[in-house]
Amino acid sequence: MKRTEIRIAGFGGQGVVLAGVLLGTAAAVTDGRRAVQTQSYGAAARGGGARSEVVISDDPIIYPRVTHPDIMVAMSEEAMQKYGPDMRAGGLLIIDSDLVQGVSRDDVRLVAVPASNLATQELGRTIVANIVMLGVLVAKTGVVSAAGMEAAIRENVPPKTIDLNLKAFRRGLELGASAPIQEPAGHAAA
Amino acid sequence: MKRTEIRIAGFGGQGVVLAGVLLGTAAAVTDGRRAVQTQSYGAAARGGGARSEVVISDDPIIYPRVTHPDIMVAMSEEAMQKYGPDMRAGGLLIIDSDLVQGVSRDDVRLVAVPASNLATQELGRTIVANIVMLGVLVAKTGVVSAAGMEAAIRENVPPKTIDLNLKAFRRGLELGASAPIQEPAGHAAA
Amino acid sequence: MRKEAVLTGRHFMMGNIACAEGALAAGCRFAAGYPITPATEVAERLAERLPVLGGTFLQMEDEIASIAAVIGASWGGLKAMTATSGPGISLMLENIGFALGTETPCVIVNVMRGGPTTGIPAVELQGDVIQPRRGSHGDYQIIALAPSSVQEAFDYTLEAFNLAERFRTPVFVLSDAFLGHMREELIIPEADRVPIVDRKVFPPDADAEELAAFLDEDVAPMPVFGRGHKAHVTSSCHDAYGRRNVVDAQALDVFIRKLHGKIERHRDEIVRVASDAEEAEIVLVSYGTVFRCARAAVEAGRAEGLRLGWFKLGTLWPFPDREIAALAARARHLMVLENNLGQLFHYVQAAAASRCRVSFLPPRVLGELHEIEDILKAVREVRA
Amino acid sequence: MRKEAVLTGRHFMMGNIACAEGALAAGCRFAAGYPITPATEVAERLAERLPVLGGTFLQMEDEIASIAAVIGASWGGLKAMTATSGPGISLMLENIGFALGTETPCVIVNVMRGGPTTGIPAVELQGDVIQPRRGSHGDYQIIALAPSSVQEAFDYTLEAFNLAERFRTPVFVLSDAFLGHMREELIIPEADRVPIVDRKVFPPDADAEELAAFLDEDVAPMPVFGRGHKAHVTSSCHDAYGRRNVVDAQALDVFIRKLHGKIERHRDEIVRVASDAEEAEIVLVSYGTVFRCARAAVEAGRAEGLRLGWFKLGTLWPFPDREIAALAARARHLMVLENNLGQLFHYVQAAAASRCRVSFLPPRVLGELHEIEDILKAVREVRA
Amino acid sequence: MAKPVIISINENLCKGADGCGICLALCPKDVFRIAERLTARGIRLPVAEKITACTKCDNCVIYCPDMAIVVALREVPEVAEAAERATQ
Amino acid sequence: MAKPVIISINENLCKGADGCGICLALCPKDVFRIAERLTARGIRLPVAEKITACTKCDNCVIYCPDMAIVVALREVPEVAEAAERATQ
Amino acid sequence: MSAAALEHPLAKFIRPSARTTANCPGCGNGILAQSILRAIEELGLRLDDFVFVSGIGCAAWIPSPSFYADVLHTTHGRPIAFGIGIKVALPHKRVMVISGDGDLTAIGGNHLIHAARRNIAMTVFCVNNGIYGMTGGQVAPTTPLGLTTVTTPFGNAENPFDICELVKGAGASFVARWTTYHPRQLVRTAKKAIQKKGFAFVEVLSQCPVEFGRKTGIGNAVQMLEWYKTKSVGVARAKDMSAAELADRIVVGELVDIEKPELMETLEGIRRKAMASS
Amino acid sequence: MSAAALEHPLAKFIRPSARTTANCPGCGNGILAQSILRAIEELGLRLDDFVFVSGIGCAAWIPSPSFYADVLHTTHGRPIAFGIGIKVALPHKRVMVISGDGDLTAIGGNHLIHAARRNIAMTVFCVNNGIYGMTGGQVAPTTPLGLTTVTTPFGNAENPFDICELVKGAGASFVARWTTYHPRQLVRTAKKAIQKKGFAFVEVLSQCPVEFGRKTGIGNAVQMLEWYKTKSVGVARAKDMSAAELADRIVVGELVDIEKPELMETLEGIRRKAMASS
Ligand SMILES: Cc1ncc(C[n+]2csc(CCOP(=O)(O)OP(=O)(O)O)c2C)c(N)n1
Ligand SMILES: Cc1ncc(C[n+]2csc(CCOP(=O)(O)OP(=O)(O)O)c2C)c(N)n1
Ligand code: SF4
Ligand code: SF4
Ligand code: SF4
Ligand code: SF4
Ligand code: SF4
Ligand code: SF4
Ligand SMILES: [Mg+2]
Ligand SMILES: [Mg+2]
Repeated sequence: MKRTEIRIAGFGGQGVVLAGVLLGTAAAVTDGRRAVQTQSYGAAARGGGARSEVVISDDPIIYPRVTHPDIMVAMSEEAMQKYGPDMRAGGLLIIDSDLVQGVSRDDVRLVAVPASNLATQELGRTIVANIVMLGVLVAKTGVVSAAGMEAAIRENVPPKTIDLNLKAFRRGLELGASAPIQEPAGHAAA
Repeated sequence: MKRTEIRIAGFGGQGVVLAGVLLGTAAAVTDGRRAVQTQSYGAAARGGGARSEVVISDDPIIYPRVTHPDIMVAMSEEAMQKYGPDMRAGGLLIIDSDLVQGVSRDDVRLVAVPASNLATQELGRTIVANIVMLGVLVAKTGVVSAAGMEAAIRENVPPKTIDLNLKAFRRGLELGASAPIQEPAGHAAA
Repeated sequence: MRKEAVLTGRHFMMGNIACAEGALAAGCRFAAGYPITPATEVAERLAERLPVLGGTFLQMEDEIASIAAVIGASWGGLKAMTATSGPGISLMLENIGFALGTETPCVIVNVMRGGPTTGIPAVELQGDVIQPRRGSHGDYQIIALAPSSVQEAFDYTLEAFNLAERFRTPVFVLSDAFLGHMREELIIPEADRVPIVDRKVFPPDADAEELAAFLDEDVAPMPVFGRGHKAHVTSSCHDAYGRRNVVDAQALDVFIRKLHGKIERHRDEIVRVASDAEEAEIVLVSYGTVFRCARAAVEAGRAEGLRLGWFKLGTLWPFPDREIAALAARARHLMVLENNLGQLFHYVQAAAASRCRVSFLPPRVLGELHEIEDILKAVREVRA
Repeated sequence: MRKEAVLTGRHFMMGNIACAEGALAAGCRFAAGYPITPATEVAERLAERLPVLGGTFLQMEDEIASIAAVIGASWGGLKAMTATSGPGISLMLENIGFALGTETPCVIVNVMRGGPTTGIPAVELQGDVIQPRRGSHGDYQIIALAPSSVQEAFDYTLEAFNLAERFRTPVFVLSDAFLGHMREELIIPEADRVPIVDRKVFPPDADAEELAAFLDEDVAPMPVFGRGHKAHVTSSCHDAYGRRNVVDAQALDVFIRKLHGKIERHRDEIVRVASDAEEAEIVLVSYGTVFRCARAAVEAGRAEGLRLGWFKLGTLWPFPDREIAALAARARHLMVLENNLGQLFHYVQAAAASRCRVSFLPPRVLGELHEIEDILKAVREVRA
Repeated sequence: MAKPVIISINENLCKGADGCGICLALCPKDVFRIAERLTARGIRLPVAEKITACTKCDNCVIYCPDMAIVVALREVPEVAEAAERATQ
Repeated sequence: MAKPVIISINENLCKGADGCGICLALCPKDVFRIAERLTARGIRLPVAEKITACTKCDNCVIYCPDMAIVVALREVPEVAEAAERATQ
Repeated sequence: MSAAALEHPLAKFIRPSARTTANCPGCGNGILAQSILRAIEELGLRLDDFVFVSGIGCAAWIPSPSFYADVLHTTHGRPIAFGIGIKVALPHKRVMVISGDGDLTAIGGNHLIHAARRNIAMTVFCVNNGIYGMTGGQVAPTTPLGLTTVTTPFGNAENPFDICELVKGAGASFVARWTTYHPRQLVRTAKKAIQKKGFAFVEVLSQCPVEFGRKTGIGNAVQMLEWYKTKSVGVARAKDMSAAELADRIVVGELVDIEKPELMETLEGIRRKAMASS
Repeated sequence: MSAAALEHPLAKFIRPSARTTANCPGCGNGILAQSILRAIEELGLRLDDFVFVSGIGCAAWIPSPSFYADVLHTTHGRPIAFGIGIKVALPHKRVMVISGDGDLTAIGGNHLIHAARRNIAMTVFCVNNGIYGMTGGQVAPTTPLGLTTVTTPFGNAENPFDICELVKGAGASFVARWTTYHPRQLVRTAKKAIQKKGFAFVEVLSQCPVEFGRKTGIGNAVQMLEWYKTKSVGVARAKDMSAAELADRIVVGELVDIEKPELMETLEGIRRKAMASS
């Protein structure tokens, strides 16, 4: 597969960095491909914005930065506004519909899922909304394998929370399988 | 007058640095000429060797180091041995005959005066032997004026010791006036 | 957490963690440091891993004490390191000079951040690349490596220990905030395939009064403490036996020249560069994370028919001057890319001398990677 | 001891004392320091003279505290300085970066000694000439002057204060052990003929929330403390109002470029060089005490018919690159003389680029002045 | 003794009763409760509910780490006026 | 009580009784005096004169900052032998 | 009912461009900030009478940039050294240093003890949160023996400082300790400290719920305040308690208040003497 | 009569190439050097059981290069920090730091207090000559208030440290003070300090006749020893004296000797715990 650029953005504390790490780990370790993950956070604990970026490819990744994401996961209104414009036209935008209202781009493919509410209500922990979003992402793109992601989760989350996270991921997969994609204005569904 | 290089060398504690400073001050401040004074001491307070060097000239002094002294004042055997070889052939060597026995050069003009004993016995303070030597030097070379040297002494020694030092200097002048110069082997007296 | 020193296998790891793992694989068993963004993860990893390996991590009262403890531990026979960022390096410089002057093997990792002064801790800058060479007072030569990937963060840190041990000298690893916090795949080899160099030490019964322990351009054996060698190790100017001489310029001359010569004479063993510039007209010279931009730009430029090449400095010090000179003799133009306003640029220029033209390109925004399009634009201008 | 600030008249004075007197004549009223050979006489003189002038000398607990107190006093409105030698500078570098980043006028005298590390305190070396420019972490530009005589020790220290005040920046005076302890005649002008520059300060009622106080390439007025300006002065990356921004690379870019630009844009005002090289084929490039050897060699060489010239760098930073380039365009060969193993040499080479050949000559014994005969020998070889 | 007061909580300054909650805990009269609604910044503010129980002990003011709370006596004219404005 | 001793002063180590003189001052029996002769290094050594008064209290040994003094009992054979050698 | 419009009585002391703090929710630093401003207000002083100096760390951000006054935000560990230069240049201004335990006692320990020795007129507030907050929860010289932090994952091997004992041993003329549970006492002590002619040092134990409370299990902001309340014992009462009884208690109150020569005065004496000398 | 041939009983401890010291005549440093070596001899230890570490200054030249053992002569002020690394690497060797008051309490003050806090097993001898000897007589943090030195030509404006109080305040487990007038007591205390499991600090007032005695007018080496004798008062007796009575006296003796967790042991505990962890 060619180079895929992914950006996950939201508030500090939502685990967007972890989400990026899991994606990269799945790609690089289990799936045996190449991945680079980078991040940027203001004063994270203090509620600033947070952003995590992943490049996945079959070839060695030379340029490590994400500039025009093919895939973006938006988990806050601010993130949507700030990073929306960078997306590649025709890319896939996945939003947490509980947190993001305005979608500024009409030239991207859009998936909207109520991840936060689902996490809070079904899983009992708002904090795993990020993992739900990963499930949706994997279901919709196959950019990493589901097995790779599960292995990555097992490796990277605190032992006591593995089950919860796996549950969230699988719930996300289901949600992703069924969620509709809103195609860009003027494009036919592929 | 052309560039004259002077080296004064002995033990730490004999005041060789002060002697150099006085020469330089006399030349540069009172006589209105150019002078550079440099020094080198090991662990002075700890009895190592000490060395003070002065260049005097009517023109700006570019190269500041003394390499082949025209005039050398030797106040210890060690200094004589160590620095004797550097002297310019035909230069003037003034030794404290109480402290220096062997004179290794026979191609220089030699003045030997018993400055330490004179200082100790006549002036009551061995420490002013350096000033006695300066008197001899001035008498024999006129490289600075006697008036310039007296002014320099007044400026630079502790107020309480001015008289003693002036006395030592004048005694040195007398001694210098009368002390014979031993001309280099094979040279006629100039 | 696995408990082996060498975590053989495939990982997706942060640059800072890879750096710590490279050190452990090299045999590092002592680290001392003081927290600072963006380097702290190196220390945190070492704090977690060293005690398991029977080693020690100490958080000291400041960076000065950190490098001092590292040097002490090295004389005690341990492979030792510290990791910090610019402000910490600035404070360590006096003692880094000590390590140089006493020929103490140790590794110093600088995860470079945005400055001068406190600046911006989490933003990368290649602001400290001459600092290892000229930051401490006096005249000396040093070794510094600049990794450009997580794999290199591991490899170069390992290599830094090997060079430190081989040449009895402090060695810098110059990472940056971007690489330090970037995750990428990393392959750690089997423990027995990790190349390890250990310092040459005094023979068991040797007495430092009789066997020379310093100032050998071919590296004197080290009279490690605690083994009865009665070593005298001083920061004062000294001779081959460690005897102090603070009087003669002649002794200083030997002191400086021998330390210098120890690195210079072996520069071919130390210097590592890489390049793909055979047919190139214009060569992009870079190092560290910026190299990735340069290389990406070369690929993009070639795709549009530009005769571009790249040259990567793996070793920043000793400066690869001969390699640059050879490159300059072949190329028409060297374009130096750095995430600063031009630091190694002057050294490239000096090495290229009259052989070819040399220009400089900073990123559009200092603290960010160069954009490929900016590089290509500059290249096109140079060609025009 | 006379009690005026300006000791008008003719003196036979040590370089270190002249340096202190230059500072006092410039209006320095605060100094903080920590004893170190061969710089201590500067502090001792200031300790003796400042209280008489209503000023203060503080011996601090170390060099770090010394430069900190100097910067604090400068923000308190006083002209302030410190004097030390290499080991002290190495310790001060972090706070020197602070002075740069906060645009604090102050003067730092380095009486260079023999190193690396403790080395030989009383022997001169030009070992620390790149250190001001690259010793502190991050990317920045600085001003450094190198006196070559006792008169220049006075003049350049005075000038250093004027430049510091003019550009709100730390300024280095790079003296050395030889010059520091050398006595020579010095002429101090009448007090009213001493050129004095004072910093531009905030208008009396200005509020730092409303008037920009930083990052102006034409030098912002300084909101000196204690006058109700409510200044916020931070070592963190900040904007023109001193507002902290530790998130955006964009802010870092401005921070670095403006500080840099403040010096670069005015480099013609700052850079001072001297030369006598009109008809010269080979030009000896040097600075500080070594210049005296170079000039003496030129005179001796001309006497024997060599077409020699000299070029003196009074300012080491910002580096006189344009002046060197112009020189290189005229001469056939530049020979760089330094009392080290080649530091500014690379910058001369870089500036000369392809214009002419550049070579380097250290003294026969590092730590001693070049011998004239050695220089002439090297010249003859170059000609051959 | 309870006093007629106005309790003003600056929504821009308060860091949220979920993360902080000091005013809730240190009010001897349990005047505050936590809001249900999340603000745009993703936090939940304290709400001065049992305002009539307030004795103006100033604990909430003094302990609030973000200087977000002001408690003022209603009888002070400026306060009444401000309260008026605020409820418009 | 006085004891038959040998007092050895190492001329290479002693820094001179004019500058130091600690042994002179701290000997409770006033055993030492200062030499008149200047050495080649320009100093004057202490001389153990009233050696028979020595009680071997070891003050001079312990206080000598240059470890230049050794006081040994004559009856110890090695000491006697060394003394023999030294006076040859 | 709540109204949003009332201006905080101390708001005038806050820099207009920096009304919100960068602190985490529930951070104790804000309690200290308010107490200091309240003390200044109650003394009838203006912020223009002060120069505030801080180092690097969360605590160092108390005055920087919030306090609407001259503020110097220095390098890590050095605020006191900078402050000395300021005080000498502006002897009639009050120099106040506010910084963290890491800043003032780890990297900056030397400047702290030397300023105490010199007895320079300066007020120092040291925020002791037992941790390095800003860099993410590393061990500090104040972290209790055995505690797990990110750089002591198997427990802290080092004994902590009793900072007040240290500063006292160094010669300070005024030394006190309170916690953020004690803002009223803190205001009282701050007023004394500000007026002290000499080096006045106030240690303030302050909750860092994010990097200390959460990780040590002591809990959130409220639980940490509760903990301070339980553990504190007044200096008068502590005098009658055994070392064992005091083992994990926090002795609060004014611990030292003595008179000795102050640096600004002795320096002035030097100047007078110098000017009078021949 | 005098004989030149007797070998000093401690000469075996002196490096053959460094038999003569670089000290000035009558310098107290030699008295301390001999006392330390004597203590080691009396304890039946070998110099190979030690690593000696020193900073920069005259006092730092006590072990460097004279002691015929592993010696690290470090940078100014840092010997303790270097020593910590050595001790960790060689836990079964004894690390002894010998350095000056300027080195250990001025520029090196921070390392001193932190080592005391950590209670690392290490013996530190601090030579207090009240001055910077090596650089030519500048004021030190130990120089009495009012004294004239080359950097305080109108008198010292600063209060000096009571070094032992400082180190005690920092948490040291063994603290003592003697003068060079007390070599026998010094040997006794040195033996205890060497054997202490913890941070053991010994301050030794030592005459610098050249830069202190001569310039202060206290006099030459002999006069300074005399002065130490007169001014000293034992710690037991000092307990019954008033502050005023003690004003210019030197309290000598062993001031602190307590037990507390030692760093090498706690670190070993950490390693055991880490290895046992999953
Ligand atoms: C020289 C240097 N070293 C390290 C750092 C990184 N650093 C920033 S804040 C800090 C610690 C702050 O701890 P403390 O003073 O206790 O403040 P807190 O954040 O806990 O309030 C450190 C180590 C730095 N900025 N400069
Ligand atoms: C960083 C640094 N600053 C200053 C010096 C200069 N210096 C050498 S020894 C010394 C003071 C020594 O004083 P102290 O430790 O009391 O030793 P003493 O000579 O009095 O025994 C100083 C300041 C130095 N070598 N390094
Ligand atoms: S003033 Fe007191 S009683 Fe009133 S709300 Fe605040 S804390 Fe409660
Ligand atoms: S104490 Fe202040 S910041 Fe905390 S919840 Fe209450 S109002 Fe908000
Ligand atoms: S041993 Fe005692 S009595 Fe004998 S010479 Fe020495 S000091 Fe005097
Ligand atoms: S005490 Fe020692 S050094 Fe001093 S005079 Fe006596 S023998 Fe010489
Ligand atoms: S990290 Fe801790 S000290 Fe820093 S702001 Fe957050 S709670 Fe406060
Ligand atoms: S200067 Fe003082 S401390 Fe140094 S060796 Fe001489 S007498 Fe001893
Ligand atoms: Mg803290
Ligand atoms: Mg001392």
